[in-house]
Amino acid sequence: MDCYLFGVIFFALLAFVTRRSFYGAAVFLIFSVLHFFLVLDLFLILSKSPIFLNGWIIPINSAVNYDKMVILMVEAVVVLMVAIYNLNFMQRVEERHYEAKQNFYHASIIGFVGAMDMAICSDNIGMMWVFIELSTLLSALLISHHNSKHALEASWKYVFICSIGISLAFAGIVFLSIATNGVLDFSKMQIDESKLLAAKIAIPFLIIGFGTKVGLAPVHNWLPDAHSEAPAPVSALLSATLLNSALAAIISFYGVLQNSGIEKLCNFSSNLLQIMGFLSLLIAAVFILKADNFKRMLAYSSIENMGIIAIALTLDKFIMNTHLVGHSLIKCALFLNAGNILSLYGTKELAKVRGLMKSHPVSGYIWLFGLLAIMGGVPFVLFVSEFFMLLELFSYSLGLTLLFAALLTIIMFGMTSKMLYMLRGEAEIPEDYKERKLGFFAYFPSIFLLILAFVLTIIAVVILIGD
Amino acid sequence: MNLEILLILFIVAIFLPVTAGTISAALPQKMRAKVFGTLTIISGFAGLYLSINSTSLNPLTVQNLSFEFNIDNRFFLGLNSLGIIFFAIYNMGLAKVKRALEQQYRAYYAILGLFVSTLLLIPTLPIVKSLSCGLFFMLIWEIMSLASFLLMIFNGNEVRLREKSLIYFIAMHISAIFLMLGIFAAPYNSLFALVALIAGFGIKLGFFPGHFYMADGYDALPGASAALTAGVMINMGVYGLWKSCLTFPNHSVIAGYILIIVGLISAVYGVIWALSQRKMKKVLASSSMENMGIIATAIGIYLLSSNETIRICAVCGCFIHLANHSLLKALLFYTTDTVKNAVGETNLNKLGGIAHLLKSTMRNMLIGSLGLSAVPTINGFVGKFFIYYAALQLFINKESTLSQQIIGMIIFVLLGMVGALSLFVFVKFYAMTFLGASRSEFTEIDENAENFHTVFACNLISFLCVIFGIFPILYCLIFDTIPIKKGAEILKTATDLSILSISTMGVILIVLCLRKMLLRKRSVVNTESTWGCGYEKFNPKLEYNGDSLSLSLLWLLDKIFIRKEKGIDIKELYPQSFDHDYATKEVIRDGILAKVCGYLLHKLELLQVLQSGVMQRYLWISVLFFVIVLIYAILS
Amino acid sequence: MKIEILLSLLLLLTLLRIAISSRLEVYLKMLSFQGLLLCCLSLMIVEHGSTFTMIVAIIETLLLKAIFVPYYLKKVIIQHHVKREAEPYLPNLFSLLIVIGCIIIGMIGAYHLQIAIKEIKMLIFGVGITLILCGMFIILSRKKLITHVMGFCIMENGIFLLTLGIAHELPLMVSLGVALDAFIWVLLSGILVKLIRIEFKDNSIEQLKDLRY
Amino acid sequence: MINTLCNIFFNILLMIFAPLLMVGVIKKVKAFFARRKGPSVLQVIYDIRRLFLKGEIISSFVRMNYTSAFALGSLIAAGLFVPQITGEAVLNNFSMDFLIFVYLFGLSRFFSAVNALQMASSFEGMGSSRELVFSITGELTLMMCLVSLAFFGSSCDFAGIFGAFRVPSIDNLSVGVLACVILFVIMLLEGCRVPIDDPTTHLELTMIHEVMILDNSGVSLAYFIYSGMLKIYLFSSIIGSIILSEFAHLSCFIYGGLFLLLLFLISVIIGIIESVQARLRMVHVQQYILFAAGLAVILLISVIFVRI
Repeated sequence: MDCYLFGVIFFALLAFVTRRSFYGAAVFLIFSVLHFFLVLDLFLILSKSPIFLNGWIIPINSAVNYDKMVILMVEAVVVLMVAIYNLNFMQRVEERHYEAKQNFYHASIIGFVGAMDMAICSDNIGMMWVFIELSTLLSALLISHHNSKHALEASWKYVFICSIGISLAFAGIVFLSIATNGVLDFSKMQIDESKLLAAKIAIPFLIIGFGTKVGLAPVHNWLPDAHSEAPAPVSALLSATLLNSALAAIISFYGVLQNSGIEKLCNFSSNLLQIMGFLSLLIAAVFILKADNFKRMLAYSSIENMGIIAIALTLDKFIMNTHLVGHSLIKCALFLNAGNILSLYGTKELAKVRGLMKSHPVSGYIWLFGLLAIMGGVPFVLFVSEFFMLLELFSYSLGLTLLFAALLTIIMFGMTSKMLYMLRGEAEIPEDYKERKLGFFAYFPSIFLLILAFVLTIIAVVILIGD
Repeated sequence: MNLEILLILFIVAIFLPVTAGTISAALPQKMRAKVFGTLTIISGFAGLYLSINSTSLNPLTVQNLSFEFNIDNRFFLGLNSLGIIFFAIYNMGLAKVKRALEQQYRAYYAILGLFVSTLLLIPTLPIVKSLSCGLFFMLIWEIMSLASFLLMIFNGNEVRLREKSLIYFIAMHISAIFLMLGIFAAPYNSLFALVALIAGFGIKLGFFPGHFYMADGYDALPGASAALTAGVMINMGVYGLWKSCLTFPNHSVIAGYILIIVGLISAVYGVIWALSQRKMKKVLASSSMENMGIIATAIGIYLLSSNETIRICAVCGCFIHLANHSLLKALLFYTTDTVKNAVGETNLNKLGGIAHLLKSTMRNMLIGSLGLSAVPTINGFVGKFFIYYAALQLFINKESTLSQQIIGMIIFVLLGMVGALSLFVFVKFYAMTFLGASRSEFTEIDENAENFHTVFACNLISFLCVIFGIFPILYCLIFDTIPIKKGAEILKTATDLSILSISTMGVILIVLCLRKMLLRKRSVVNTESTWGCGYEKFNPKLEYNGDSLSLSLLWLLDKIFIRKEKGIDIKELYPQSFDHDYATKEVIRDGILAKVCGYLLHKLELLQVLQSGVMQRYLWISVLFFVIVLIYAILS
Repeated sequence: MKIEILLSLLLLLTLLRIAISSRLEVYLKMLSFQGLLLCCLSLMIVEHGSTFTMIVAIIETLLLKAIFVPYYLKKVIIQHHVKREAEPYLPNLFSLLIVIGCIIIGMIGAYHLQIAIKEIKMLIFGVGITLILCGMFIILSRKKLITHVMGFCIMENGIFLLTLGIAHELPLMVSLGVALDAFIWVLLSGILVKLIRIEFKDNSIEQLKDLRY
Repeated sequence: MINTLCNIFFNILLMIFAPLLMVGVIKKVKAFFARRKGPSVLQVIYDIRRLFLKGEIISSFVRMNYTSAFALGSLIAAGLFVPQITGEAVLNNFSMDFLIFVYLFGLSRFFSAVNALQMASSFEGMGSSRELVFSITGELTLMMCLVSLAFFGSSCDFAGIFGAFRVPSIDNLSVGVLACVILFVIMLLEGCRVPIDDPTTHLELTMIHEVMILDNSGVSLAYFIYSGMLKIYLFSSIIGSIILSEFAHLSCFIYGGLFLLLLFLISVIIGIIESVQARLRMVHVQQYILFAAGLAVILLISVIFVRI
């Protein structure tokens, strides 16, 4: 079990070798099943012996605290669902003429998942940086899978903005190593008072550097392009797991700052996170109203939810975790369903997709309940986290609560109006898409994820009412 | 009744509708209405039974979640279950109606089941007892408003439905935010909590600034579910208002004044708004805004005054008027739905002359209109009578302060005017739908819109209304749950009212027999048409329609109800065709809200320049932000 | 000590040379020369470390930055037979002034940092910061995509210099990872530029503009 | 027991014949002013009797031919609550009976409007629209007047109100005069007499009450005409009870005689107003009623400050 890295490389090469897309998808499915059981096993026996290369990537048990384990679990579930969806996705008509590139696609998707796992689990911030950079590069390949005009432009912007952001983060790591005189492992890191200036400079570098990967406001511009142009399974993976892995870096760094206890550092970092959080809420509110492509609308809602998670990080850990889990599950379901709608209607244009409820009721229902869930609708887990979010914000300051509630209402207004536009009216499907039908596997992942989100609400409510 | 049976009944009442909904969603179309109907009736009767004698179950606590069963909870539970029983009966009849078939899809029943079970659960939930109770209440409350929103989306043929359901959804969201703020602020600052709760429940009840969504919302709800919302869901708003006012006694005077002022404004505005409406359901929605305003004034009087008799009259008036209103409003919504199913038209300007088609619906709608225009013999008058009595006592008795006297007088006078206005509204409502010549040809008229179930439900409700009108004493016996002990005042006024109704009925009967007797020998000739006075042939266009009836009043209130005229400026000398139409602009939604939201969205538009597509500009912005933060980090 | 100063000054010179020229070959030559200088510098500073770290440093700087990356980019340039950087946003004179400004800012920042934190080597840190600033400036001011790639490589060199500047250098695996990522990054962007070249028939930033709302 | 019996007998007897006689007197006074002989006082009774004995012609659109009975029945029921000739109402010590009185008027207005609207003719529609609009401000004024009287008498029924006027004093006089003027204006509005609407004209555009009963004939026409007159009688009985409350302690015969004299006087005043003044334009009617509302506000303020 300790050569997980070699396992990933083996599977990637295996996928690379396969000729037909079905085999590639099958390899990816096997990999995801193994990955799911590995993480499950890890989750059950948290204090197991070190997993990775005898100590270079510091033993798993000490690094993985409660937050990272949650992110890892969510990622495992999402990857499994995406793998199942991928089986069906590869068989679709429009995927035929990308058959040649499928081995690159499957190899890099496996590499991408492996890189993210290692980024989350590694305790050393340097190694975490390396694996995040690796995951960026691999996902750039995935985004440009369809090498249409827009896909290339999106992947170019994605690669460029993220790499610049992450290289700034590396400069931050350099300053951090000055501040903690050389110790770069989260568990053993101690910021000493004498080098306070270095730590203070490291904060903007690191938070804004990794913030670009998380998609927080001023540095979010790559996210809408990348998520809307990538093929459906990739955009689901991107928004559900990649953002979380970058967030793991910020969470652990923020944890180090908090328990270092230096009052100036904590305030500065929490203020910065809150500013970026509220900015991303504002940006999401502005652009959801304007989005005329339903995948971009989902991308902006990812920015919004990442903003909420950033604010929750400064307030209370429990809210952040519930929101993180809820967002990843529901967003993955929505992006997979967006893929379905795209292959049923042939266009991403919001204006051309009408009468979803009449023509394809199953994807219509998933779309309806998914969007209600992502907006914090009742029977889903985001309502609970938003309830407590408002509670914490209210005890923090009334002004912020009202601002938060107002921005959420605007976003809700934008999304419901677009959702209703798509669900109702007469369906005008183009000729060659007329008799399109999608198999069971296309819908099963989204339904399973929404049910999981619903079950989580019941568990969360029972726990909350119990204590 | 020992505890276990009551507990089982409670669980049955809550979970039976949901299971009924899911089962009937699975069944084929014909069976759905019947199965759903029978099961909901059972749960309705279980709720009714619970509301009558479940005092022993009172502090039911599961972990730290508590259900209350004291007097007012049981009253609301009884009212809700009654409304649900009528809905179930009526809905059973819809299976046979052609126009209502396209609403019988699977999801409709699943959502209805959820909606009914929340309606039975909410009356037993405390709101601000503890945080977990607050969370559970908010969860169930949101499910209820979400269910009513979902019912709206699937309604097929409604035009402009998207806009209506969107506004409804946003209004429900804003009220949920107010409620959440109220629940959070309860332990710290009780005045802020009380005001937030009043605002939250106010939007649900349609108090003045929060009423903008109501007319469109109820108009978009399909068929009988509009009756369920207006008849039952609005009571939950009153329940919330009542509970939150009780939990903060030390601010009751301020709350009293707020409720009275807001109640009066929304009563007057609601009834005038009802006059300017054209669709039947919109008229009913704005009239329920008016009645909720009156109930708010009653609660306000109860909170304001310290004198015992005034408090008893006010609270009895409030609860009796609430019961009457939910019965009458449900009756009118069901009859409107029958008219819609029979003729397919609910625009008052296109209806008329269908009395011969729907005989029993006409009779029921007459009783409903009489009731809602608060006329003595039917039960609408009883609740208002008690509220008038409380207001007058507040104005007259010696020890109430000057401000209380003035408030009492203003309430009495304004309620009088509102009474006259609501009479105007319901004369117009009733006459325009049934009487006169039909203003537009109705293509295919569905005979069995008035089948056994629908007519039975309407007859049952109108029978109840007349009985409660003639014997108001029944309220005290059946609804043993009137929250305050029955004072001597109530018994005397109740007997007076029954004498009044009996004497009026008697006199009218005598005059009727006199007419019958006189016309016995004489011939009653039924000629071709009304006396034309100069027109050679009768033409339905000549007839007065709803708008022209209320136009003379709306001219007076030109500033509030701005009218948008269309099709006036004719350019050519001999215009081929010319259609003139006008719509009244609603002062809040089209006026203030439209301006504010327009300004806000315009300001947001300016931010859209950020996403210019050029990568260099993105990098510039992020570098700029990074440098600013860096400088701040170094300097501070 | 003097050699370190000499090498870092040479690095600054390469920057000035890049600012003036508008031909791509000059960019490549300067890039490979910077790689060479970095290799000498790292050898100078890291001499007391274990031999294994020495080998990694040499591989990283000499092999990758000095030889392979410029060679790869030359192949890309020849394929697209684009010789000259078209009209940049800023005339060369202004870009020269801005690069000088970056140098001044870098040095002042390094000086202040050195006062606050004793162990960092002031000069190398300053040159590192300047390299980062100039790399960013080149990306922001040039139109051709390939020049963007080269601008990013200059930023990578700057960051590498920062790691040299601090007293306790990073663990081996991290520096190996950094080198690997920089290399893969260049490869990937080369492939992307080729694909964009096929799709858009022109590789300036103008076409990449229609992903707005 | 005998007292209540004769009370009921006299009240009902008066309710049946007094309105007819009053209108007869009004017609006589108008004829006198126009220097013509005019119809006999009993002519109105003969007209009503003639209508009772005729058959009815009903338009084909009519579905509810019982509306006239409901309209008249509710008015008679309202009459049961008003203290008339014997100083006591048929159903006395009824709490809030003036509110019931007002709302029973509402019930009769409901049915007369419904009766007009079912004829499907533009004239009836016009009349009912005007009737309903004017009734709003009319009811507002009536409510204000009754509330101030209730506050003045600090009780919630007619008996209590008129009890306060027993002891003659300056306050009683001023409040009483103001109340009677307001009630007189409301009577003219409800009964549709001259300043508001001219019963004799046949120009549909200007009529309010008469145009609503344009298509009725026979017994229902008689009922509606009679209900118009009954309204005048009921309001004048209230005015009479206010004025004559000082003489309530006298024996009932003298009180009854004074009451009849007062009825005669009121009908003479109405007749004088009808012959002296022409009908107001339709727009001015609204202002006329609001003038009465202004008076009611003055009454309200004076009553409150008199009591403090």
